[in-house]
Amino acid sequence: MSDQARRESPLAEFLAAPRKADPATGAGVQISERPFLGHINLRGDPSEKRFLEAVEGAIGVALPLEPNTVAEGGEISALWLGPDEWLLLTPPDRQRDVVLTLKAALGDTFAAVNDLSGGQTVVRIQGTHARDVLSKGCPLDLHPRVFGPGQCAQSHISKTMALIRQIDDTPTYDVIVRRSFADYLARWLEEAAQEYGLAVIAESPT
Amino acid sequence: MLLISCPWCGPREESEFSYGGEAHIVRPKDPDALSDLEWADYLFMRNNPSGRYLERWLHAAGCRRWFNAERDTVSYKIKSVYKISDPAPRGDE
Amino acid sequence: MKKYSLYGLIRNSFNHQENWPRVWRSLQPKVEYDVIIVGAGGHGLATAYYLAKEHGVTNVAVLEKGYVGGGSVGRNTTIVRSNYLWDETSYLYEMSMKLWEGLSQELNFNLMFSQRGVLNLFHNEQEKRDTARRVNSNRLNGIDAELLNTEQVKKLVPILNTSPDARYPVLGASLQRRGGTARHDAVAWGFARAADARGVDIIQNCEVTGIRIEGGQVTGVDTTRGIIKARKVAVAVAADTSTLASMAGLRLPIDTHPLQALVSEPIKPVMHTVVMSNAVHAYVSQTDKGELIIGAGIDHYNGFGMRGSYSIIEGTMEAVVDVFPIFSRLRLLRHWAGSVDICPDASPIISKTHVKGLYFNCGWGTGGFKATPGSGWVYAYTIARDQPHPLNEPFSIERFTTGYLIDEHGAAAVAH
Amino acid sequence: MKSPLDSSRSQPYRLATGGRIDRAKPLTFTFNGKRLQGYQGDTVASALLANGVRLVGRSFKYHRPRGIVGSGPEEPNAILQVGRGALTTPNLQATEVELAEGLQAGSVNCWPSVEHDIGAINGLFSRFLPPGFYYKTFMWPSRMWKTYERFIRKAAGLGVSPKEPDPDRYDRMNTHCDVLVVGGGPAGLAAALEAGRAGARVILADERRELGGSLLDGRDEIDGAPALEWVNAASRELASMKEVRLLLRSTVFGYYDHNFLTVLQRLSTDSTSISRPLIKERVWRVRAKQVVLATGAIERPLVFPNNDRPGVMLASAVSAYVNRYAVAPGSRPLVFTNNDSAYRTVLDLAEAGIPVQAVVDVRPEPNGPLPSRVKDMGIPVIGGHVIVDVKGTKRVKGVEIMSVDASGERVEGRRRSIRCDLVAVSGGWNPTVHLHCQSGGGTRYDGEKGCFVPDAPAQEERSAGSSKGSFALGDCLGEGLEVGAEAARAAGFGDGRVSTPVPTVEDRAEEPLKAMWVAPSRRPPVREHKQFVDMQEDVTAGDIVLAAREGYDSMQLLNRYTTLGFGTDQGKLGNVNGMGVLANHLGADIESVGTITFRPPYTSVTFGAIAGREIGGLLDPVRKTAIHRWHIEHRAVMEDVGQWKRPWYYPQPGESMEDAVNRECMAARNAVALLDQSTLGKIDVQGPDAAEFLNRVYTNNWLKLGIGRARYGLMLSEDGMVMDDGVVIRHGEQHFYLTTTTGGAASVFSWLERWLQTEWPELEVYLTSVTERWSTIALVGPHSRKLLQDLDSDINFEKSSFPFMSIHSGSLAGFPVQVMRVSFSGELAFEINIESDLALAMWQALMKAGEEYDITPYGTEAMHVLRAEKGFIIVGQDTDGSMTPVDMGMGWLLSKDKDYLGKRSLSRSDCVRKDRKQLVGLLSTDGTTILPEGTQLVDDPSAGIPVPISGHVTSSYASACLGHPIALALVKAGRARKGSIIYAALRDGRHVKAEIVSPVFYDPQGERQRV
Repeated sequence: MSDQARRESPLAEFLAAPRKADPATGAGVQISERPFLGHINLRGDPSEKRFLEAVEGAIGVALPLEPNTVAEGGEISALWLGPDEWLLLTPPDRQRDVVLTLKAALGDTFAAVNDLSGGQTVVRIQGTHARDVLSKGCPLDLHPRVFGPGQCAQSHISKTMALIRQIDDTPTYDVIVRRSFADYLARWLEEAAQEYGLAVIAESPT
Repeated sequence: MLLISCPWCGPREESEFSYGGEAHIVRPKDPDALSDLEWADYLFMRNNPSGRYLERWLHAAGCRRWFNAERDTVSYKIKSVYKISDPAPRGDE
Repeated sequence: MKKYSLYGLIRNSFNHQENWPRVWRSLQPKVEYDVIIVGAGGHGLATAYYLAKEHGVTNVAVLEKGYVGGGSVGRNTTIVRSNYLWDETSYLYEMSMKLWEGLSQELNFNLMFSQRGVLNLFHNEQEKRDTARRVNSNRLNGIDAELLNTEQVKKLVPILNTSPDARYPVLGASLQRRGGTARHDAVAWGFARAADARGVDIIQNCEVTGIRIEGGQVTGVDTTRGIIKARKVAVAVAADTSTLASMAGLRLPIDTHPLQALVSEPIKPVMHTVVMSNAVHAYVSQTDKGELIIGAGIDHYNGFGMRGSYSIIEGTMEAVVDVFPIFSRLRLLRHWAGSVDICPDASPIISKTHVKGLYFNCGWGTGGFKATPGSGWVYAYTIARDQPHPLNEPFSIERFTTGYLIDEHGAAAVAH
Repeated sequence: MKSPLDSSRSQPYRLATGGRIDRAKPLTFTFNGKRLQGYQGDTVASALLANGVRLVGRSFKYHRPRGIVGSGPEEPNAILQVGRGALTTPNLQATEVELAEGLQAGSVNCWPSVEHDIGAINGLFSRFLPPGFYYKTFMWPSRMWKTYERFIRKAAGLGVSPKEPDPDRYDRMNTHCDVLVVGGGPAGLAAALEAGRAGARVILADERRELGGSLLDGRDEIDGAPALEWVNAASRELASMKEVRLLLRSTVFGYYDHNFLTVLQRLSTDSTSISRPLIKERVWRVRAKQVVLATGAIERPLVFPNNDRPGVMLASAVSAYVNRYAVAPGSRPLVFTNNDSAYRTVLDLAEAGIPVQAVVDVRPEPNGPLPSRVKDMGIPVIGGHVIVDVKGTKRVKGVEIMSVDASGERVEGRRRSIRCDLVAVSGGWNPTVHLHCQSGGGTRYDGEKGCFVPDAPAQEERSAGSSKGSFALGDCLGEGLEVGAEAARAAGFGDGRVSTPVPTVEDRAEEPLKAMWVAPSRRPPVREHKQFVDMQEDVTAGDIVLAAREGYDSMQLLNRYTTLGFGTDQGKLGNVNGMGVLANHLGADIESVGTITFRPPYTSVTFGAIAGREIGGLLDPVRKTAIHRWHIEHRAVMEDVGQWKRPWYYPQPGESMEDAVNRECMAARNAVALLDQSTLGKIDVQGPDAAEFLNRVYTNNWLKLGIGRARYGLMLSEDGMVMDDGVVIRHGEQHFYLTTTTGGAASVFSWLERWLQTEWPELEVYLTSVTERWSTIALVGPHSRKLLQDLDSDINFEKSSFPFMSIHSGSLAGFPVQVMRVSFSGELAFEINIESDLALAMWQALMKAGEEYDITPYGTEAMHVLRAEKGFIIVGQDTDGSMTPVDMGMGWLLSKDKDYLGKRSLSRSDCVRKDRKQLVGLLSTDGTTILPEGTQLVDDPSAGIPVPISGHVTSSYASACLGHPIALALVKAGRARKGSIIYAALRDGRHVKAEIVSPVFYDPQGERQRV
């Protein structure tokens, strides 16, 4: 039996019953999950050339050094978390290889690689009112003049910490949240999105 | 409601931060060499001024970095923020 | 002191209330006093009163930088209780409670001390253990305390949300029936009037700017109204404590934080008992005027601005509406902040210092109001005899050196 | 002349034409049970006036009849209970409630009715009720206070609370902008236009339902056309700007630090139906770079005898009702003023065809353009006079006036009566400086304008127009444009220069007013008929004088003693007059008597709106483990542990909690049981200095821990008290993995980060929280090894290759796992770390494979029992922040040859006291009584109160495997007292005898966990 089949994502229960938006209002907000992605936490000193080169060599993308930005490279995207901390997102089932390649490339460089897959998940929030519904709980300035695709920021949505990344100008946001908080976040979003018309879809439109 | 400039992430809402109290309290290198009185001073005694205050903040919901801020505890205005490794700003006013 | 009496009230009613005497004299400071008390708040005024009453020390000045009762005594949520955890603290607060009972008559000023009972809710198994421990020790210390289950709580305060489906269901509560509330301003005015009647000089708009020390002995204070001499100077302020300490070269284990409170528009009586919850953080009582007085949480940063953060107000409202769902449509009339001095162990300091004749009474955190008479009583004793009373001996500054902390974080909770 | 009132209509005081109401949309509502009609666009107040309702409420203290005074948030009297059942709302101002079909409103605080109110008896006894009288009485006899108080409480309060939960929904919205403009009047509109044109992100908030502010109430002209045409043009332009957001029905109620402002937006103003699924009210949390305050001004009433009679209104309110609502608040109005602006009201009334009886002006010779115009119209203007009494109780019937002598302080001559049914008063204007003051700004008294105006701003804020004391329309527009451009520039948009010329307006010059805090009258205030300063709180000029005489002679003391300004209107009308009366009495100038504190909110805000949706299930996150679903499906009773829900026990049908826990414990002791332990904190520690770092934060030594081995570790706070504990594993030379308690997970992680970042930056260590990456399943019991061996695995579980306190990684039943051989139960046990996505499947696989061993899931209660039988402590239950490791019998964990956090504190005199509380075991000597947790322990059961306390019970359980109850306790010098007796003092007064024993009750040699 493959791992995939035996996995259960944090929002599995919440998504078990998909909801359609009231056709009258339409769906101003769509909520879905991008389950089972590889989440890898990387720590290292960006002033160390060796470190940066080793990482870029291993994952094929240069780490973003500008705070709160995202670097995309093929199947892997790297999100800035802190001056010496990044989150690498990989497609499902790729994380183990990536971790191994990274560790090999880093050798005895002072760095830390941690596979956090399964410990957090990605909630996708999409639609004309996606920005509004996030703003009900998130104090970040998400105005297009300030925050757009290619950027990410850690903050909180209501009472759960979250890493927010804008995907496109629909707008579409990916919210990375710790596993145990995912259900709360989803239920909070469900309530907050009522006035805009809400659709909860099992499979994420990627 | 404070708006605090994280040295890395820029201005963010107070709700993203947690407070660390007085800054620049250095842990004694050799605690056993201290008298109980000296140890108590390090452990508990604080300046707690009303006015200019150098204090510690953690961008808890953000980049998880500790940093220092120079804030007026009466007006709540934040004059500057600086990294832990930076020296304390001079109180020139 | 011209006593307030039914007769006086009626007599004055027939001459247009024009002949009421001043509650306290308005006067210039003398050159020298036996004792100078810094701060005309509840504690300072109570100290002056008991100095005069219990120890015959009447050549006393109470110096106030603002107006009588302008600080914490006029900004708190007026809750009075004595159900603390540790022996040392509960003895002190219970002594205070005994003084509260009958204080209106003693001061001949109606403090509206109303023993309507104080409920401390618990919401989880650990809180339940801690509450039981506190209730049990209270009973052994002669402090009335009961442990209630959910049904009993519901019976006492039917409007409470006791649903098992609540995010943090009410599992029970401790009840101190002798606890309650008092009219905060009246406490300051009542003590001021009674102290003034015994010859104490209350001097408003007189800020202390320096403490004079010669050879380790206090000799007086510099003020915005000149030098005033005294061999004994007793500090009884909040917020400015550390600043005053630094004038005497002292450092204190105190951080000062904003503490906010809220009041609703007045409504007809809906709750009799005072309800407090740590876990869900709601502290509510209804005043005789009909307003709901609500205690908010402490702002986590140091602050003297008499302002706090709005997020604290939000958190408080969430808790109150969750615990009292029928309050949702009521309206917030006013919110404000005071300053609380917090010690590492959430217990106060009532102590001599290494400077002879200099005394500090501070660090009351959120417990100051309920302690007012007791604090004044032991402080007066400490000043008059230049040695602490057994009740406040444990609350010396030395405890931070010896490690003899009296950790009341649990029982002192966050507010009130 | 033809009456302007069309009495044929249901609303006798409704003007036939004009107004901003929709006569095509009549609305039916009830007031005190009486069915009335109004129009779309009415407020309840305007509708009541249109129906000729004058008496709307009773005052707080004396229950005097009261009528509508204002037209906005300043209204002190018309306080209503609106709506029924779950939707009822107390204390709404009639002037602030928009009329809706079917709306039900009633007066508050009167019984049996507002017309005949028993409480009015207080009025007769008012002479016995001076300010603060209750401080002077109700003291005799002392025990009677409770009784007095019951009646006082009954009498107090205005409206009534709902009795059901609120069915409506509320919302919060965070937003950011470059310029927030508060107020949509002429100044605010102009400011928003300029800021918007400069390209700034602008929010314009106004409390009314349409823009225009004061222009809605008057008949001004701008650029030669009706002002509202300019308003419409401005609104259109603003609406067309992408980055401008208009918030109507939106009150900015708070101005906090760093330009954070809060706005209450009323989305559903209909009090008769539930707002679901939409939202009733939304609080906007605005972070603005720049703020423009164009909040206007509120007219100041005049203080004179019986000035509270229904029919005495603000002149500005009268204009508002006439112009905006097409309502004549009276048919024979009289105007009383000390300034020119009230003459506009005279013109408004005249224009509407309502015959003004006279204008009484305290100024000897009002000759400005406005008064002259009024005189030219033949309306009598009586200069140098004041009203000395008002006739009528439930509605004004007339006034008596007298002339003011040369001093201006006294009245003289004969009284003259004038009949009228409406008195429009104006004492000048108070700029609405509330928000400016909330933000930290001060005010100064402007003698010429006779009002307090904003002083220098304390934050990034600018006032404009009336709120700054510039009352003339031209000035409002001009200043608005200027500050709008200025604010935009300060926020980084435009050059700060105004882009358009100031619209032209015809401002009739106004003569200076004569400031008058209380009108001269026949008697001194304390002997005069009541001259109300604060109507809602029933505070009179006399009260203020009396309070001052008693020594409450600064504004702050006065407010507190008389409750001046403490009403639901927050003294918007009374405060400044009160200050003036005090100043008069003290012979001081008004600025010296103290300050008025403006506290948020500007107007009252619904609790629910502030709470938003963060209540009920959303009050706090419910954290769920990856196996949560299984626990629920298997009827686990859950326990709140911090934010987590954890299985407490799994009752089978018919089982009590005790049965279930006993069964679970026995399974762990005799067979195999498993526990979802995923909530433990888990931290990955890597780097060359990892071991050194652990050495500094744990009490014991880590340098020599072998790779693949585990060790128990203890952390102290810097003051030496036990803070947290857990097992630490060494994965590699530079790689550790440590666990924390569930409650300590977050705090320990940030505690460690703090030391690393702030104190020891030289240490090369990285910390990463892996708490949620790994779910942890504890497999406990003699059969646990066999069970694991049954599963397909590359791990050798034999003791020889998998000793106690070691770890192996590998595959188990096809799952990638880390297995640790640690035990919190004293049994042979393995803890399986599995990535959380797979945890549920792993758990199910174990349940399946365990069937033949009768595998049993157990919860936190059984876990507590098992560890207590072994004397393992739980930090937070057996410790309370005041216990040292020595107290807990863990001295053996304290390294002598290194420093660590908290070490120095342990040698302080109090920490080495011999009589400190110490961890011990307790056995009730009867062998059956379970000592309740939290029970206090005493040595002398006969001792009188206060009873000396020797300790207390921290953990207590019935132990199934031992067959008797056990308890852990903290007892003074307890370790030295083993074998001796102590008494548990139960609440019912009984004392249970207990023997002090070792805290380890089960398998003291620890053989079972090592097999």
